[in-house]
Amino acid sequence: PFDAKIVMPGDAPYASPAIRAFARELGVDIRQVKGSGRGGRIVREDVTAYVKHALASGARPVQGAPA
Amino acid sequence: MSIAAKFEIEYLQYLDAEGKQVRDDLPAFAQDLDHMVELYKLMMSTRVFDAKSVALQRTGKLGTYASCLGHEAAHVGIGSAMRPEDVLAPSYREYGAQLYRGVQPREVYMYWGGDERGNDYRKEPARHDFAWSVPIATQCLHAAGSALAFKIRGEKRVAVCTIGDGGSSKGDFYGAINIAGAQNLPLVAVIVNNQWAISVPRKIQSGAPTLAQKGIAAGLFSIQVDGNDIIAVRKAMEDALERARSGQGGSVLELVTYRLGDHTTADDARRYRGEQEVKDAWAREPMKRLKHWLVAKGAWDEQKEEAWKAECDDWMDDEVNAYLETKTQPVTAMFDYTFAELPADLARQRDLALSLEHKAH
Amino acid sequence: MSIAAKFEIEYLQYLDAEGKQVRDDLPAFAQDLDHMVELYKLMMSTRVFDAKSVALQRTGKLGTYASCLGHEAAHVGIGSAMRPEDVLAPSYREYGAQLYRGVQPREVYMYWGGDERGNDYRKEPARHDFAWSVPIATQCLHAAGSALAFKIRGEKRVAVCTIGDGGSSKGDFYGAINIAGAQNLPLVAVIVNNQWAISVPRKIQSGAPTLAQKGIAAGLFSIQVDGNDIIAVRKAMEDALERARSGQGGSVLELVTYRLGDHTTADDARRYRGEQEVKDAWAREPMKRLKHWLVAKGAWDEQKEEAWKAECDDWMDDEVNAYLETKTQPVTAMFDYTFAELPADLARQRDLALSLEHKAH
Amino acid sequence: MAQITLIEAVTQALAYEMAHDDSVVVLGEDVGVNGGVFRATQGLQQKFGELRVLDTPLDETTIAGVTVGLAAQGMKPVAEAQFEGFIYPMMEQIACHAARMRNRTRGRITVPAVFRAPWGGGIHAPEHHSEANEHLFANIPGLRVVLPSSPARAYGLLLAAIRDPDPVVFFEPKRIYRQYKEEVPDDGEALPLDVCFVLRDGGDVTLVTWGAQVKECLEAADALAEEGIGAEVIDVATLTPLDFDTIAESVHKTGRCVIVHEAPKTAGFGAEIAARVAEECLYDLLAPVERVTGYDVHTPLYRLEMKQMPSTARIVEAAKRTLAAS
Amino acid sequence: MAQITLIEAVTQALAYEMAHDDSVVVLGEDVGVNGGVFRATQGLQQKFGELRVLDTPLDETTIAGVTVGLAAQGMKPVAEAQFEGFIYPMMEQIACHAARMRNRTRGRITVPAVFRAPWGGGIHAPEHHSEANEHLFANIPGLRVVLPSSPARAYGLLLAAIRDPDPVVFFEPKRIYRQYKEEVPDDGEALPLDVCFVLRDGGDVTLVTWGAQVKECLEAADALAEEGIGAEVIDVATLTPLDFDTIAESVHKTGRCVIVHEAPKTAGFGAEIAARVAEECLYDLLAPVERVTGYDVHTPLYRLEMKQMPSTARIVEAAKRTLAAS
Ligand SMILES: Cc1ncc(C[n+]2csc(CCOP(=O)(O)OP(=O)(O)O)c2C)c(N)n1
Ligand SMILES: Cc1ncc(C[n+]2csc(CCOP(=O)(O)OP(=O)(O)O)c2C)c(N)n1
Ligand SMILES: [Mg+2]
Ligand SMILES: [Mg+2]
Ligand SMILES: [Mg+2]
Repeated sequence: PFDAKIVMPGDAPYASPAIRAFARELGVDIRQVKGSGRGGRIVREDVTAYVKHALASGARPVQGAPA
Repeated sequence: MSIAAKFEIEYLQYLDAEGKQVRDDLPAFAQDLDHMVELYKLMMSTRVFDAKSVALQRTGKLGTYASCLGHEAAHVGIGSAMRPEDVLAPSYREYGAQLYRGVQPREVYMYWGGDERGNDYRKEPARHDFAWSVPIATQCLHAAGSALAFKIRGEKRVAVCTIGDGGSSKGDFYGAINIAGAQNLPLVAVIVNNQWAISVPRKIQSGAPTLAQKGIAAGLFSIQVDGNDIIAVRKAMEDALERARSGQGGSVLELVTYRLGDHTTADDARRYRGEQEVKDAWAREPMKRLKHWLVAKGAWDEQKEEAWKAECDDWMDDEVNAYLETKTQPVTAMFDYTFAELPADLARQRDLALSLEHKAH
Repeated sequence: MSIAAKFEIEYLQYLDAEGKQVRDDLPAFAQDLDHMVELYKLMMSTRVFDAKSVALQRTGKLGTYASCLGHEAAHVGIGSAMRPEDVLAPSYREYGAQLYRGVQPREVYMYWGGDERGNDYRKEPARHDFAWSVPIATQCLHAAGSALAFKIRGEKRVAVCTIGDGGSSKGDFYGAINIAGAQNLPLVAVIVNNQWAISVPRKIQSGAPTLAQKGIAAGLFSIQVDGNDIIAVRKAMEDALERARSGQGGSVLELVTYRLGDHTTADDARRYRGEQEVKDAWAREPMKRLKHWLVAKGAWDEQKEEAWKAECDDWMDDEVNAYLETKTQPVTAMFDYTFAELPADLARQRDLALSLEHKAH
Repeated sequence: MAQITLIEAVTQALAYEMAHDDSVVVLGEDVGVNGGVFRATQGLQQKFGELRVLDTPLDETTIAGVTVGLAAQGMKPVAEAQFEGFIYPMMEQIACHAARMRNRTRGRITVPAVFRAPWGGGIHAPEHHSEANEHLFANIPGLRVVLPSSPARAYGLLLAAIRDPDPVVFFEPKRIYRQYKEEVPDDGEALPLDVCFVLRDGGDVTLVTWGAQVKECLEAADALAEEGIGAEVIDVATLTPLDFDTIAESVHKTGRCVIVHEAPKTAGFGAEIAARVAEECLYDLLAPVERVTGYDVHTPLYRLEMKQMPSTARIVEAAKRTLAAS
Repeated sequence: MAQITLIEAVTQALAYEMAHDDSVVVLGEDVGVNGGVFRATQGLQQKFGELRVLDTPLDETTIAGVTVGLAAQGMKPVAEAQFEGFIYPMMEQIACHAARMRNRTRGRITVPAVFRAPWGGGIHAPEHHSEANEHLFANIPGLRVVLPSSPARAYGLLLAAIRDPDPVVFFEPKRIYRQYKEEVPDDGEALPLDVCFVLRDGGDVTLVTWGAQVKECLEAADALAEEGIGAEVIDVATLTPLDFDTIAESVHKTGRCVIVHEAPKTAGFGAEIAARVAEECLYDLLAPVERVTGYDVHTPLYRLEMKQMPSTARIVEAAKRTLAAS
């Protein structure tokens, strides 16, 4: 049976698939990441910065263990 | 007026529509009555085979089928004149020639029954002949290429292609006879003029009074033959094969016959041709005249006819059974003959197809 | 022996290699000496034009060019026999016919000079003729299709195609004459047999003793003509055009001539043919014989010859200048004739190309 | 107003345009008395005469070249290749002349011709009668490739193709020639040749297809809907010049793209659409593009024919894969 | 060991194989005394006789069909189309017979033939002498399409093509026929027909190309290196069956893919590679795939010919765009 959570239309974050995959690996909800690239695109550094910032602030960026 | 070149197209006939012999100079093979009976028998088995195919199609056991009704003299004449080492490149309805060369009815059924294994003729010499060729006239060039191979290797073999009146309009036919003329190839190109290309009649297929004269364009020996007279067909074929074999070059034969049936079982000829024309053609059909002639010579009678028909029926029943018992190929068969070795990508697709099969079962 | 069909191919010649008249029955046009002088003059301007083209190529001002040296009688004979309303579908070297119909030398230069505008003939009747056709023999079918359009619309016009000895081997040529025969189309198919197809000699192009006889395959009127004798060419063309125009069907003409030059400026014929053959061919070339004949009739002399040559030179100088002054098309030209209206995607590509141009400048 | 099949819509369009434009002529093998082997030209010769509905000799090269010649003389020829498998001998005339004449002559000569052919597999026909080879024409500049998938689109697009001033290769999915009927008013209204048709809206995944596979895609969309997945179905129909904008818009919305076609996968036209997605919609993509296509093998004879084609089940699975991926 | 050009490498491979295998024959227009219009078959007729090096009548359909016939009889014919622009009349024989005979007959008859043709633009030739139409053959199952870009690859791949038991379409980029020389030992060593060639390593962007454009890609890689960008250059060379693994590995490493080819963009073979990337390497991608190709127009006559082709500058720009994107 099919049970994937469907990402809603329009939710697609402005990031390349590789960056989204990278974020997924780190357990980052990429929708929380702010993009610094051209036109607000999320780049790798944004994801790592987000993780660093989250760890530093003691928050838990990780939603769950990476699959 | 200065004349650069002159040509004549001979018309060859031994037996008229009634089976009356119109020439005295019977060729040697025709003086051998046993042999003529053999030819008659094969013509009849071809006809029985053909009727069986149509019946199989009508009962949903065969796909579209192209009948050879009325072409028995032409086809058996071609097949019986060839030597085993020669090569035949047929189009799609020359069963009479093919059965002579070892194609089995079950193979014909498999082919029209949607199974490629029908093209994998098991018996020699058919096994080294070409398979049925659907793209019209393309097979003529395969024959020309084969003839070129024989010339290059110095083999005394001849390549024979058959082509319809319609097909003789296609560039491939012209290309084949042209290179045969230019390179003096052992090619015999046989136009089986059955008056129709599906619904297109002979007269709007070409403005030439004979189709034989197409050979003149290539500088080939060209002759028109009564294609319902097996003696004439066989004789013209023997001569052409002998010329080719002995290095005297290629020939174009026009065999004038008639397609008594529909183009294929998917066709309905009543849409485009009159009943009278077909009736008239039945009066000229090839079996009757040969039978009359053989009966007059005391070589054949009704009893033999009935006995042989029964034998044919039995044979075809066996063949039909063999066909019906053959299991459909596995899904992998569509991958396995694409290349000599399966490329990596294709192997993955094959696996996918196989997994879908397993799911389905 | 029963004969189904008989054929003869006539060979037509009025002037022999020396310009001696070999027949008394001069056609009407040839009795008009002023007209014959006109034809001679066009043959000469064609030759001057051709030499100029080769010179342009040799000095890097033209790309590859296909010379017509030696074909002047054939080409001018074709062009001058046609009516304005007829249509010409040439291959690539029939300048003599095209100049007669209004193609300008500058257009020829532009075409071989790498500019499509050379195909946009500005003057009638050339403007409704086909452009040069590089894919061998394909133009024969364009002529057949044009002839069919004329038949459908009931127009008394004729389509003329030219084709080489080599090209007459290609299926398209056969297809064109075949449908012309089958549908009684007003088509005149002219085989310009100059003995060579690049390096392939006539004798291995076809096993037929004449190329004219290819017309027999299609049931067309067929004739072989001395292609270096403009009277014969013009006469055969007039007759063929008249037959076609009056509904009597198509014709195949073989004009026997010789390619005195290389195949194109990219070719070196010394690689594959002997000097003696070319020398012999020069003895039969088309200008000399017509000149001798005109001089003998008192219609031409050396003074006129020199004067006309000078005029031709001037003409060609003007044409060359016009050509050299023409600016290369903008980069957008490669997009603008792809469709009647530029599709959106292509418009974006056009913008890209344009922006790259601006960057480069 | 009658309900008609796709093949009847073809006939209706031909008859309409022949009645309204004298320059339209039909030519091919068996198109006359016989009305074509599929009856696409049924009744036309009786109505418009032998001059305008011409049975040609059996040579596709001849048909194509004569078509170019007719068009160059201002006619609007509609030529038929009896099956898509017999279109190869037309390629030189289509690629080197029909598609190029305008460009070659700077617009002096044009070729407003249509080359029709029944297309694709699935009717249990013999060899060479069941191919999908539309991509052969898709890389030829100056040519339109059209492939309708319903009676109404067949009617409207064929009218447009005939009227278009440039050459059109018009493939007709023979598997659905008689699959169903719909009302197609014989009003002479053409459809545009430069837009894709969005046949069904959906927000989760975009199914891009054409020809007979439209049916399987719509079925797949139904099946997906039952599981709560919204599939948008786009019928490309006018393959080239391609209207990619409609596809891009959909992928922007759904983030997922499944391309479905009957032809073999490698270098099929689906590749072009996937490529455009990878170039222009990358940031929209939530999952890898999927192609559900014929395998890279020759169409088998009829016993295995349907196994070579994309099935509804394969499409559903692929769509679900795209959903599972993101 | 001599330094030879690409065209000389073709001749060398033909001569080697003809000397070692009696069944190899060469046929085409002007391949005999003249040695081919580009001299690819120079000297072969003198060496191997008129039977094995045959000047055919001028009909490409004839050449292709006779080639199928020869191959079916156990010969290994190498047929020449004089230019890629004249290959169209060969398509029916290649698609319907050469590529299918093995499948049709369940392996009873095979067609171990090579169809050679000079390919592509850039030599200031007339119309139809300067096309890039390799994609025409890329969707045909059972066929290999090969397109070498150096003397050594021309030699090794042509030997492999002749020896391969299946038909091969072998395109030779005529623009670089005589561009440079390199040492090519005449040792009869064939190259594999199922791998791409990585010509240059680089970690930032993958340039995928074939044919004459390999040169521009290598130049672009040089230019990029000067700016500190590492470009990996892959010469696909054996287009089909495609070795995508090599490309995938590179894109996995670089995350960026620029595909470069001379043919028009739409439905060119680049589309297939982009499609595979979108299907199989999506999560590697840091930037949209780029295609730098010929425009969707007919190759212009020679004045504008080079403007239609991908230039080094266009490639460099595209590569930089992929870097800027991520
Ligand atoms: C290239 C090609 N075009 C069209 C067809 C469809 N077709 C099959 S048989 C046929 C008519 C053939 O007529 P003819 O050559 O006279 O042979 P016959 O069937 O009468 O034996 C046609 C048009 C085909 N098989 N191949
Ligand atoms: C279809 C095609 N094949 C090959 C060529 C290359 N080619 C150009 S001219 C030529 C020889 C033509 O010879 P012929 O028909 O005798 O005409 P000629 O050049 O002698 O006037 C060849 C092979 C071509 N242009 N088109
Ligand atoms: Mg027939
Ligand atoms: Mg010539
Ligand atoms: Mg139109």
